Amino acid sequence: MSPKVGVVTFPGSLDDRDALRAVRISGAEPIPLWHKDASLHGVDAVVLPGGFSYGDYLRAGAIARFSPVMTTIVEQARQGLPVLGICNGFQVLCEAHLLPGALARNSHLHFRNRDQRLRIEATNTSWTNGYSAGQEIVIPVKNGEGRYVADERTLDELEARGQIVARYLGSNPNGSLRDIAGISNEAGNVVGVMPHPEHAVEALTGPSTDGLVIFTSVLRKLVAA
Amino acid sequence: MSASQAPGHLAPVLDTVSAATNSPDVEQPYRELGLADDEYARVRDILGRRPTQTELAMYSIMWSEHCSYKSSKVHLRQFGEKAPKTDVLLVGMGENAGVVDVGDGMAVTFKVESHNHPSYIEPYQGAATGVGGIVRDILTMGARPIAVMDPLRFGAADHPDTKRVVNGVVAGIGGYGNCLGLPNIGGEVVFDSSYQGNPLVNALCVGVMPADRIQLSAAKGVGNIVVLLGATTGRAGLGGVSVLASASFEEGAEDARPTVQVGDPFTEKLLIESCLELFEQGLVVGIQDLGGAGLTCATTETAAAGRSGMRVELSTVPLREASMEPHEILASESQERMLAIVTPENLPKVLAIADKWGVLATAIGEVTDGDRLVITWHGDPVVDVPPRSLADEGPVYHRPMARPADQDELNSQHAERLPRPRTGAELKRTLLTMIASPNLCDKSWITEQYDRYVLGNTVLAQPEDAGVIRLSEESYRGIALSTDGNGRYTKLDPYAGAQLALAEAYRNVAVTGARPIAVTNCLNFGSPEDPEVMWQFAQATTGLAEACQTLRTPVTGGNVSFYNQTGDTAIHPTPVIGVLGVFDDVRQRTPMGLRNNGDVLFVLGTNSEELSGSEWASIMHNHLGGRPPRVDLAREEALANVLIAGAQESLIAAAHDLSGGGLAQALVESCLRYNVGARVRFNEDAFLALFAESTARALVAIRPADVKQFTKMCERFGVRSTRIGTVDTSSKALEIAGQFSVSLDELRAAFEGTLPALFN
Amino acid sequence: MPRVVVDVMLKPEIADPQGQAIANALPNLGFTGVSSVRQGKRFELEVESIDEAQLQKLADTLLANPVIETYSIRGQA
Amino acid sequence: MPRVVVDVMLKPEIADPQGQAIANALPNLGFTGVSSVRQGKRFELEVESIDEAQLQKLADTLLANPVIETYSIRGQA
Ligand SMILES: Nc1ncnc2c1ncn2[C@@H]1O[C@H](COP(=O)(O)OP(=O)(O)O)[C@@H](O)[C@H]1O
Ligand SMILES: [Mg+2]
Repeated sequence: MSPKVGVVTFPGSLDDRDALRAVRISGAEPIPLWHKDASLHGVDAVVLPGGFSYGDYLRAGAIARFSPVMTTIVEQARQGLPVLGICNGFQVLCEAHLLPGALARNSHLHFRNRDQRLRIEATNTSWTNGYSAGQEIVIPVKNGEGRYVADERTLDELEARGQIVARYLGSNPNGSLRDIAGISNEAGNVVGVMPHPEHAVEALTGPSTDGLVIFTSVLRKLVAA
Repeated sequence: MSASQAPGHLAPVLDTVSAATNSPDVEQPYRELGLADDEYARVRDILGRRPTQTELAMYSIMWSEHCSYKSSKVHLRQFGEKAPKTDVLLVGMGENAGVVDVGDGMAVTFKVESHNHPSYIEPYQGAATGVGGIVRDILTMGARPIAVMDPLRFGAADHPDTKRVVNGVVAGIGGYGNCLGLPNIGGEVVFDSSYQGNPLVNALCVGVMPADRIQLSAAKGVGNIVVLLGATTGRAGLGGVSVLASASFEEGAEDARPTVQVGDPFTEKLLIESCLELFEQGLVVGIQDLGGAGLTCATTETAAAGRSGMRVELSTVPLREASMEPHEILASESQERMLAIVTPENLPKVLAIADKWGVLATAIGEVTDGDRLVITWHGDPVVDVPPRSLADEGPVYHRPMARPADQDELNSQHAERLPRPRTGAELKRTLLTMIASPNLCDKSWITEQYDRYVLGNTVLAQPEDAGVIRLSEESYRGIALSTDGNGRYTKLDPYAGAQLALAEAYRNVAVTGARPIAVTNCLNFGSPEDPEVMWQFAQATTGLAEACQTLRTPVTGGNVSFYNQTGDTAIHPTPVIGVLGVFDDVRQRTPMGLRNNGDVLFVLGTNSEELSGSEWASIMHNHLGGRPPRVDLAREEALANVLIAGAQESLIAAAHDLSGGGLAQALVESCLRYNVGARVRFNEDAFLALFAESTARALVAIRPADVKQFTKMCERFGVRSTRIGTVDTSSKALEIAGQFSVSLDELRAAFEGTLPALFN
Repeated sequence: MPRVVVDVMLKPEIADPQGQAIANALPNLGFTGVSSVRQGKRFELEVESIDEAQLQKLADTLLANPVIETYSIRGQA
Repeated sequence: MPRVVVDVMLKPEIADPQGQAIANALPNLGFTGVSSVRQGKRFELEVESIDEAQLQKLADTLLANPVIETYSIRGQA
């Protein structure tokens, strides 16, 4: 039986179907999860997808982090459940304090959607173990509040502990500090990325298939475990 | 204005049906509400008494130009009368949007609509709610909305007010569409001073559904329940009917009455998901979105379509402000609302699904026997009308028409007489100036503000010729969409201009390899009360209807926007035409960018000395005159056949249509797409080869091994192919033999710098 | 340096989806007793010297959109 | 019904591009004498009954993100 990867739908989630598709293409079994349901239905890993949960009206991710499903996810993430937050999902993870720092309004104040070059900085996480260290990839970025911010000490710690998972190459699309595109928690099971790997899993619809490795990485991790 | 200045003269208490019967002589402010004397007389005639205040408001809205199409109806009829017979049309004009059969049991619905005037007053919200409105139109048909497009027209790029409008409109379209999770797959951006005080913000939405699950608006089945879904109802967009405000408004509160709507895309997203679940479970008898004219329009149209009666208790409508009066509730244009007709047995399920998504749902009435729409306010009837008199039997005008007095003069000023660049250096300078002009430059400063990836089915989007969407992950069936419109061509010749817009959209779809099958349109014109505008309108609709007949692509729906003018001057007549095409297998799509070294470049079609109305004349000489390029629909069709067959047989490595800016523009765009150079040589006059805008042409790149087969295919379809050069992946330059060579870096700097410099 | 605060709120009759979304979420988050929320903007300006009229104009043209918003200006210690 | 106002501002060390954009635009529009602008949020709550502690928690967990923002709560007539 292939591992089950859950994808949470909050009100206003948009890339949930895309994340489910990416999970399926990677070879895992995709399981839709609903924000009001505290049960994770036995999934082996969870994806918090992109979108505008609750319209992003207060702050991106601010309201979603209070949903019943998040209470369970926070608990289990602390015990090692692999959790990936993409874009809005990353914002939810920061709001839920599973990851340090916060995502603020883009420095140029516009929503920006472009194909972005990234460098994978950490390959020891549950979600990036299939990349080679320093690998350059291209996946779409699309956000209005994607500027990663944290105080200097936190940033230094992230660097020192190898928790910076990916950085923007070329022009920084949102003014993120230290060009940070993604980070992990100390244990490496919780990862947040601003760009969208689920939009780069098929040659027909993506700028590359570089994003697929995120989803096969967790599969590898789960099968090995 | 007497009514608003002296509200006291209106009946101070609730103007019920019985009050109206008993006080036939009360003076009513129908003129302030936009009703003509004879229209008011007709209302009295229909009702056999004077209308109540609420009824008066309803007639004034439903018989307005916007809702009744009273000036355009006689012309729009041609789209039906001249419609080509095709078996793909499942729902034609008349419903909220047309529906076409695309095969594999799927149906597609699409439509373009305008939100021009609100977008000038408050660009962000005007544009945002424009997207919201067209998305609900598509949802109403039973479809899941799957993409949007945004044809835009702004005033002069360097005018001080343009930045405000551009920034607001683009942020509003992105803000709403991105938050709804709909990829933006294309559109247009045109700057012209004729749109200075009247930008055009058109929005297109496309949706897909199982072909056997089309929803219609008819309210049928006596005893069925009328359910209002979505946002609460507020005093938004009351517009004209605010003159009816009674004493409940304090002195001077007039200005405070908002005409501006604030969009709430989050609520719309939930509304979409809940409605789709209702459709999937077969819980809906009829459904209608609330757009212009709000509940007035939704109740009368559903009842009229169902040939039923309806009873609504207005006090059940959830309000934002408790003090709202019946006519305000009925006229409110609060966004993000839908009206569903459901059976009493299904009502609990419907309410439960709405609750699951956090959507407000309220039973506000029921379908009744007979043909009266009766609306009560705390039990008292304030409306008792035959719904069809509002929805279907509005006034119809044959407005006077006159060919513009200066039309001959305009047509005699041929651009072919203007001085042209003579040397290679002059040609190069012309090229660099043109690609940097606001109308021809790179639009990614705008399109990067839109999500193109969400839903994961976008195969092609900006800057490709058409947006292409995969409909099925099993069969790979797909669609392509393009919108086009050229106000300058249409100004020079409205009949030809509308046909040229259709031809360009058709060509853009065909270039990707899709087979064009259906058309939507948004007709943006000046005032219908101006006979010269009316002439333009009549010419354009006839031109479009006849071209659709020839190309066998029926018009499935659309929208008319009149009264677009800056001061007293009408905009250039601007029909925006959207064409839908289908792919049996979307993996066969042809992209626009040059990629492989040594591919052979051909121009398909025939060029001639056609410069009037061109980008060259406009940009280099600020000139508009003469006659637009010749329309040749037979050649367009032949060209499309080559492009479609070529895609299906995988013979075409890249293709890009030729339109504004001519071959020069197409070469630059095709080279810059993947930063690949080309070497080109002309046997004809280089200036005309580069900048003339003859139609029915495309640039294609063919692998050397396929050249023979490809040129044979062109001959078979009767399309002329002229070999003009080769792709050169190492040169990083565009070289025009004997004239000039320009590096891709220089081209890119010119092409990409303009919009950021203007609008950041 | 003196500080000026400009508060900008949507006009009461204009829908405020942001405030509404927060208000709707509160009960689920365990907060009761709040009957409505409206969300606006707060600007803090450090001014060297600016006269009342200029400030008014600034608020009216740049900080607030008078089509849908109202503002109020306050000096602050 | 009593009204409570919660003001939320970005911490001074967090860059505020919105405020910055306004500050940058000022000289071009003829406004001089403003040396800095910061943009934050203002929430107006109508409360039926809510105790101080609840309110504090509401501001601290929902209305503001203390990682990057500060807030202040005020009652209003
Ligand atoms: N407002 C817009 N929104 C989305 N896409 C746009 C917009 N304006 C232009 N585009 C896209 O930019 C590309 C170039 O536009 P244009 O030159 O007008 O194309 P064409 O000449 O082929 O009609 C197309 O892919 C078009 O869809
Ligand atoms: Mg094109």
